[in-house]
Amino acid sequence: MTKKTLLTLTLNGEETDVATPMDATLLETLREDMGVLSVKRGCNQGVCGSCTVILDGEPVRSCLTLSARCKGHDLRTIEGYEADDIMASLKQHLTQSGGIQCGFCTSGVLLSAQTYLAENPHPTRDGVKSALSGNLCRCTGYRTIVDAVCDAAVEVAR
Amino acid sequence: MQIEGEFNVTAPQALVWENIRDPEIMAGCIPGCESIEQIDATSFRSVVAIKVGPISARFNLVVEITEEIAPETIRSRTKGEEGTRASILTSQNVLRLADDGSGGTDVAYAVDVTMTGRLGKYGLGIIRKKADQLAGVFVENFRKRVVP
Amino acid sequence: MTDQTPFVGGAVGKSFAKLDNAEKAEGKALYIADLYRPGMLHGAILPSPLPHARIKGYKLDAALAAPGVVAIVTGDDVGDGRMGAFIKDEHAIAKGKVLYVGEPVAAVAAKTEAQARAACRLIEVDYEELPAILSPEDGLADGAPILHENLATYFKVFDAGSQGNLAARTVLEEGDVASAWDDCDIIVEGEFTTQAQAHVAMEPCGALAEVDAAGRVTLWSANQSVFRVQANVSESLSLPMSKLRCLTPRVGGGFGNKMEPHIQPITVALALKAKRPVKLILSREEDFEMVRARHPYKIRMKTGAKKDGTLVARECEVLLDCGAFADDSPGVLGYSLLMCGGPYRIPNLKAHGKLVYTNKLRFGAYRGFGNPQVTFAGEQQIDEVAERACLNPIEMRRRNMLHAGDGWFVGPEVASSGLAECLDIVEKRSAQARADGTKRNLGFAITAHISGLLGTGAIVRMLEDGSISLNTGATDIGQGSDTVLAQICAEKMNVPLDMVSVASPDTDGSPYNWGTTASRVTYTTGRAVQAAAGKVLDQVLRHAAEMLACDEDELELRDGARVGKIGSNTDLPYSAISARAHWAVGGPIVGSETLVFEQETHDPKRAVALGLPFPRIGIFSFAALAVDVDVDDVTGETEVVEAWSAADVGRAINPRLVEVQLEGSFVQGMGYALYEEMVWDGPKLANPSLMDYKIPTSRDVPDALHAMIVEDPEPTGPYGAKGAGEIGLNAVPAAIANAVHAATGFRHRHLPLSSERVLNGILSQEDVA
Amino acid sequence: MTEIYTPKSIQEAISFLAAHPDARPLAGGATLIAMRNAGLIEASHFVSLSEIGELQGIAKTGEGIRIGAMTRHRETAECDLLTGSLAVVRQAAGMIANRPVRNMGTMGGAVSNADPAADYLPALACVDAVVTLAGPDGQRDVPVRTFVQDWYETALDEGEIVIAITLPAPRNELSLYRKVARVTGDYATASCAIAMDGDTIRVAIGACGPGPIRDTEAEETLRGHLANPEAVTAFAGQLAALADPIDDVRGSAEYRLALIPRLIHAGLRQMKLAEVA
Repeated sequence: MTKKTLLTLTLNGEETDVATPMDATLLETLREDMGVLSVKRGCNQGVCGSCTVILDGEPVRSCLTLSARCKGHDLRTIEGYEADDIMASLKQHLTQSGGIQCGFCTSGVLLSAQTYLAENPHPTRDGVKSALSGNLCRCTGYRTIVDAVCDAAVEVAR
Repeated sequence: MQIEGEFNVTAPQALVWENIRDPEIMAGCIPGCESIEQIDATSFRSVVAIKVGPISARFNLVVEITEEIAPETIRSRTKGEEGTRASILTSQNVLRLADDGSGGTDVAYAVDVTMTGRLGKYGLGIIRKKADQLAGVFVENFRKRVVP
Repeated sequence: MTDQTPFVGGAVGKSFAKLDNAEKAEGKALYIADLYRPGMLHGAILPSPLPHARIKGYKLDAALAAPGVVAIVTGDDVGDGRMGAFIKDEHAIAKGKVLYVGEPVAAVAAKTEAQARAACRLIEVDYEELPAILSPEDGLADGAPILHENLATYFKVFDAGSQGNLAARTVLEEGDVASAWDDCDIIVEGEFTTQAQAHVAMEPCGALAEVDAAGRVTLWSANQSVFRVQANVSESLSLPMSKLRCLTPRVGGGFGNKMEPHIQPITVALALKAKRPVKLILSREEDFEMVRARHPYKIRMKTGAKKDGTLVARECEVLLDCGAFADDSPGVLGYSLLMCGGPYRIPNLKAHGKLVYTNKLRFGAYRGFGNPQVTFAGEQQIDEVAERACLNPIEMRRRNMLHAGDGWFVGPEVASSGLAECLDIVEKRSAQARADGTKRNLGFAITAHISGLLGTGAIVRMLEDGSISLNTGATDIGQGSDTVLAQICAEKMNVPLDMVSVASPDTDGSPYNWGTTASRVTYTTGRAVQAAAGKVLDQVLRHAAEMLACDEDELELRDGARVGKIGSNTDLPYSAISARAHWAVGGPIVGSETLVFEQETHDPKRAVALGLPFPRIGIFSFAALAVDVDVDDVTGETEVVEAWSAADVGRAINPRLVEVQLEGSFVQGMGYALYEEMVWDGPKLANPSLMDYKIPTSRDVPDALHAMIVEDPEPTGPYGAKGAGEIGLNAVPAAIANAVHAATGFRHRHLPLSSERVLNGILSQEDVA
Repeated sequence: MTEIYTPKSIQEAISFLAAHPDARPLAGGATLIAMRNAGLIEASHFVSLSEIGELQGIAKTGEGIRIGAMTRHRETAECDLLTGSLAVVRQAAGMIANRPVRNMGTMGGAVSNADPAADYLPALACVDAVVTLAGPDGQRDVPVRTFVQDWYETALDEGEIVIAITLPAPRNELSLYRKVARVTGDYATASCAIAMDGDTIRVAIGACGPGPIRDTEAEETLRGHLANPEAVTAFAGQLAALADPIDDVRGSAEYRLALIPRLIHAGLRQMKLAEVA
């Protein structure tokens, strides 16, 4: 079996020890060694965005990030936003707006949107589209997703 | 992927033919060629290393001459793989010599390369340019070696 | 978490949030790649490096000895079984021959995916290379090498006229086209080509197979039909269907890529040999190179009309690249020819074409199924005729369009058509000026699509507490069929939506359903759901009549899942009725319905039809599309500024889900029209990655994308509903081409309308001016 | 299995690379890890540069602005030091891929990879930026214009890494980066970095050859003739003559050549308009 090394990662606020191959990507470590399945492998080349995670508050590609470089950094996946009101509003609006179809891109979309709204409580529609241009979706045609993020921003800002 | 070109060598056709048929000389001219050895009358084994930006690959090639009409035409087929068969390269090659009427020789080459596996994924536009560049280096080396 | 629109009786017509949305928003939805079984191995595939070669032998010992390797499967392990939707021409894995670069030649099961992939590279295959066919023309040339030498012996679902490299031919004719040209004042003619498009569902294909002690196989896979998976795996591995159970995880989009088999047969073969569960998930590159894509078309079309623009005749001849295996191609050929006249009255129409095997990836089902290709040609010629007849594009279409009661080409009856209303809406809305007052460049196109096709079923059970369990075997690939079918059931049963649970498709427990494809599930499976629920109601009313000692026609359904006596306030909850049935009288209440679409396509009195792949195809939806573009005359880049897509879907069971189908398919069609192209360098795909094959991002989509629903109820449809899944894509390339013509004056007959082609169009106009 | 080594100083990184010929420097990882995932490269070690302080940040220096090699595209895209003649670098940074990749990718990584269709090199060439390299034999500066020597080949010697890119102080003049690409975030089919320079312009063309194409003599001959379209067309012709574009899925060589004059004229018009407004 491939040689694994011990790594301490802070995932969703919890320090976790995980045994994972030294040169594993964060996507492989999360899915295969930590059982976090909300992060998806759509292309493994950093283009589709279904593997997006939040590293130190910024959306990054977990398929292009080495786990070994995440020691001591703050790592968040969708599971880490249970108590976050921006995320709650985003989930609610995305569910209602028709912004979720097959769902394979949804976790990545929500993480990118949450980070963007946290920084831009009053976003422009163009700003939202730029924030999401790294999350490919083939089912919705994007309008319903952008609407949901804009509506959530209005609701949270109230 | 087709790669074609021609060049002139200020040396008589017979001499050019002789050099082309000599593996040792060819090994010295082909950029990145680390070794060449004759397997039988019509085939050679050669190791050629090429580097395309961050990617470097060492190919174990077998070149088999399929048709030879001295001193003007050589058809050959190359088959090779790289490392643990990460990339597989096959090519049909044609080389034609012609007397340029003033004591020199026009050499025309046409190579049809198919590359699969990891190197095949790389942008073909770049590999074509790389191939042209390598051909240029070959011509320079060959001229230095052949022209007295 | 989901706030259901408050139930006020009637689940149909309401935009409920999809039942699966909450789970997906939480990141808890499990797709094929997320499933694990005890002792599970990981699979990987060795692709063919050559386009056409005989397989002389395999050297497997190095790979078998590689770390973690448990089993290797090659052509020698899969028997002689052949699968194929129309022509049974395909083994589970390459056997005897390889027919395209990337075709699976061998597969390895190992402890980790990395080990399996490394071991694949150690497999040596002894090939005897054969000359490759890389275009349909080469395939038909005499003396061309034959891909499928024993094509004649293959089982064919219909009279395809297959021989040599000709996989199928179809000839359809109505009226007398040859002599009709003489009555035409206006004749336009053109040659069109369209490119191969990749589905790029966000989820790459994958499967997980497991064999139990009795040798029975359980197979999960990314699919659009568990029954097509069952049929294809059984046929290719000569495995009795009773020995194979097919199940469905969440599916990450399909668009046609997952309707027919991908690597399910190989995964089952690996599991059988390894005697352990095996999961095989394709990489994005493999999904591009190994599975299937939209058919590139060569189209020669000629349209004739009177001076006043009245259409007289059209001839359409197509040549299709089939790729290495027939797959759904004969269907695409036949369907595109059936639709090539468009939703118009054309008295003389001839449509004929050929489908030719080549040493390339199989081309197969893709949203629109050939209709977008022929519409790209047809709707531009309608504009060309309009120009010559001094009609505006809307007037030309209004004058010639088909109406309810007309017959479609070759014979099927058009019972409902809201096309006129669609066209009016699109005309009115696109006539409004742009917000910034700049000039619009408008392109129009209209289209029709079928829904119907083949068999389906539904089982509705009333549980002890009166709630309802619905089981239809229709795979929800994200479009929301679970929710729509539950709404139809809830409507019929007069219960709130959340009283209906939907079973996941399972060949062991679900009734047969041909598949989630051809815009058919709402219409075809919806009819079965409505009928099955009706049978449950009959039993409920019979019980209630006995319990309330009255006649059934004195009863009425009341809100809150109750049956009451008309004019009195005594009533019974379904739970009481169900309890009686379960414990005392009659037995548990179950209603089931199966049906197959029976209306004949071909009316021999109207038309000649040779090689028609769909004898009973379906009923018709209609749509009109207007697109406003800006073309950057420095670079040729085309930007879609605004678009109006109006579709007659009979009845929108869930309006928002219909809108999302229209918007999602518009954007997928826009990518197809402007820049999505699979490019081959000789036999090899040159851009099998998302780095080099680009699809629209959120920034490449106009904000002003208006999806509008028109409802002209279909008499045979559940609550009048008919299909909506593909119609939003068919007209997009044509409408964009017409809009680019409005902007630049150049008529583009070759897809995609890349910035290079559009700039060349602009420059050639400058030379002319 | 690739080992990961995380030095804290440039010197440590360089001596490790010298001692391990099959090791590779790892900057943001956006490109290198993508290639490794695709099986295109292998390495005995990745030398992670992410914890070397000297490579971080953008700062004013005596003669200009120093951008540390590990500066993320996002920082460059939001840096308000990059104004006037340097705005072109900021715009180029903002057009790379998408936000998550801009959070990872670095200027040093992008410059070292020297992808012919990437966004930075034309912008940096247009502003006469200088790349600072560090290796076993110490540090040296190489102008960006001559940094790329062939397809994917740069002035970097074995064991050398890029440690900074230095831009001259911004001039209070307009500059513009224009990229032709199929969709947002795609590599460029062709690109044009253009900066006003008094009565001439500095232009670098991207994605039309191994590296950015610039001709300072032609820029001088154009001086004073900006208003004369033929002079601008002749100038563009000089650049096109130096171009060596490929045919690929993004466009043909002819198309790329045709775009060069059109992008220059359009860039001039846009900056003239901006100047007048």
